[in-house]
Amino acid sequence: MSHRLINWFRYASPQTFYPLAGKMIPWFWMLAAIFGLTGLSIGFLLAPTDAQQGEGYRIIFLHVPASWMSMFIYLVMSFWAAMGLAFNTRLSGMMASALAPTGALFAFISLWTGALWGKPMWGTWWVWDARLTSELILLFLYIGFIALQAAIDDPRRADKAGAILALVGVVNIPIIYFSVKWWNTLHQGASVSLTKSPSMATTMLWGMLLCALACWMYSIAVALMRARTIMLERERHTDWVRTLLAAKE
Amino acid sequence: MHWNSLADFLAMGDHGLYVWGSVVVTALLMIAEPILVVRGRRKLLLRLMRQYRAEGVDRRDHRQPTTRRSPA
Amino acid sequence: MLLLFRAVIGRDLRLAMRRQADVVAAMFFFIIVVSLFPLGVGPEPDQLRKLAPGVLWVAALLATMLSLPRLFADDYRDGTLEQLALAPQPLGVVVLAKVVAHWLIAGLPLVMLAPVLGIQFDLSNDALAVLTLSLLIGTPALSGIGAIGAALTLGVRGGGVLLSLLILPLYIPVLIFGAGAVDATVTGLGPQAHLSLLGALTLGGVFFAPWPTAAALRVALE
Amino acid sequence: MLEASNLECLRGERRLFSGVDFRLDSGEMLSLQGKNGSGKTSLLRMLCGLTPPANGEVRWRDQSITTLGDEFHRELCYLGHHNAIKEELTPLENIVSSARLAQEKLDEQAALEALACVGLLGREELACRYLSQGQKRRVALARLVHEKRALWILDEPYVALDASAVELVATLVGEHLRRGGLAVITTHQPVRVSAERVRELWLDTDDAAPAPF
Repeated sequence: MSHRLINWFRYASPQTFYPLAGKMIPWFWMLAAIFGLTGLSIGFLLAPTDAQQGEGYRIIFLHVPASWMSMFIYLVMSFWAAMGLAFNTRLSGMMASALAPTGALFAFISLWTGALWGKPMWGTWWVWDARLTSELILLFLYIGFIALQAAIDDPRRADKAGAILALVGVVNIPIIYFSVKWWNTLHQGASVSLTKSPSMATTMLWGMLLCALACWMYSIAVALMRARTIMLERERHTDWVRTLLAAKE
Repeated sequence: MHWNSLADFLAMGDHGLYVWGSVVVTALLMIAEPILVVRGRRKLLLRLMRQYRAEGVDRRDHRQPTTRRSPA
Repeated sequence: MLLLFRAVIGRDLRLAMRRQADVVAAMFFFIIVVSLFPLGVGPEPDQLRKLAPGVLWVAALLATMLSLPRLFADDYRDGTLEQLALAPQPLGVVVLAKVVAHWLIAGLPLVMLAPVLGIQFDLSNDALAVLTLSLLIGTPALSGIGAIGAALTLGVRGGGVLLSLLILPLYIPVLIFGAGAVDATVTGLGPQAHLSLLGALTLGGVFFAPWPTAAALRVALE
Repeated sequence: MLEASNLECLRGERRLFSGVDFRLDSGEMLSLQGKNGSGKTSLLRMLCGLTPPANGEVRWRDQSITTLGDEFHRELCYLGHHNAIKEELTPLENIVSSARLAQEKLDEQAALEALACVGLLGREELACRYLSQGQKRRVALARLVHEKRALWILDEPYVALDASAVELVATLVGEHLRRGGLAVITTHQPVRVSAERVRELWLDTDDAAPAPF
């Protein structure tokens, strides 16, 4: 009996998850669009000029949500990785690999917008600010994860190796962040921080929160789409994928 | 509404290049990613369907010798 | 358990002695990389003194990377790793012993070379001492953390390059505190804070890294 | 003693075998047969606990080997495709160091006796690099002489061996079984083990399996 239960857990999950995800994706897209449009209109049309930074600060409506997402996605990825190692479920590995590229994308957006924000504010494209540096390292960690999984042919081994790497990374991120921060304060003193504008108007805050929600919905939608593709590829020898595709033809 | 004119809005108080540079790149990336995912999915579906069809042919080929052999 | 620990270290050291070319090559790599910097940036002593800690530490990271791919690869190829995984004790202990052996073979020579190379950069005696001490404390962490990457990339295409991609970001704290200690001595702040943080990293790295490494080895053996 | 129930092995996308059941008691040998790629080595690695089965369980003395862990490994002698010997070391050093790694007590005298038994006396001080394939295999086989373990899992033990060495392995396995040991062996050659109870297990890929009617 217990065998049956485990079988169900391990084998039926993708099969039930696939159509469910398919139904959920349009809703997440819709929510992403609604939140994104309202957030951006508040940020770019309604929010007042910042006293110190002028109009350039509006980049934070992109930069801050992207940075948040890049870090949050890494945590979620590690959560799935840990689940996969602990319970040996097939879905977890797929979710972790589905999330990584989106996380890397947000890390890149965060760096790009950070550089474009830094040029007018600090007069230089790149500063070795603790946040930007950690974000860069986070991007390296994402790339490492993706590269490791791409280099291993057997999907089960790729999942497990990726999971170990993700967990090692998640332990290391705080250490890296604090060491970079320490290094930074020793070398150039406290720098202007992007997120700590002294007087953050409520409209700005709302705009930012809505944008962050939009990024959230976007990430879920894209990750689900990618997970569905990975599922089909990995389960291509199973009957449910065969019947599913036969119905499509 | 915060802005007086469209030109004002586009200029972003002399920071237009940076603000719009951020917006355009972010938008492009966030549009490109789902498109790439969808394209990857289509490619995979086509590949799988072709593979299943090929296997179907294969299977029929395989079955003949085994049925011939089994009564023996 | 201690017996096994000593057996693994003894065996790895003996193998390294029979294969000295590898050890020597990594040491020369270290020397050459460090010696190239003055040629690249110019011979002004002030500038060199400023660069020295960073250059020596980065070169030490790279020299460690050079020897890491072979940490488990030989044992994996000739079947010894299977036997180690089947030996009646936790694989983590074996990994810890191999990490110690790797440090003795690849880390310790760097530590001993560092003061000589530091002279090329016109470092004061204090700075030389702290540089050597920081390498002595910090290089075990490099072997420990590196072992994770070596295990993850075992038998994987493009393993060597992938290994650097995975491990170098994780080396950043060690680099910061290691080079920072020397820097702090040069600028007159004491190196104690840096060195104790470096020591904490090494303890953490050497004693926690063997478990994910062992897990990764088991995955590679499946 | 050794029991496998409903084992299934997946390699990449392929199912190598499924539903493998057997039970092996003290003094019995399992001869594993099957063509190339049928999963013989995978099954052996599963029995050792190196590869977790996709399904099913391996039990030793009525307990799952995953819960037994090191207790099981203490009774296991696995000889894989690779000899697990170091080219740089001499046969004697190899035997002594691999015994230490396996936590076996072995003094030099016993090691020399084991080497004599596999016919390598006189070469114990020569680096293994200079030995032939068959001689290297003999170095690996020395473990069978000095290790006293209940379960032998041997993957193609006869590869690269000459007639006298094949005879030697057959004798060693025979003695092992008479002492009440267990052995699981794969080989393409016919086994000439003089044991009373040899069981055979055929591994076949799915398409070659006899139809269920």
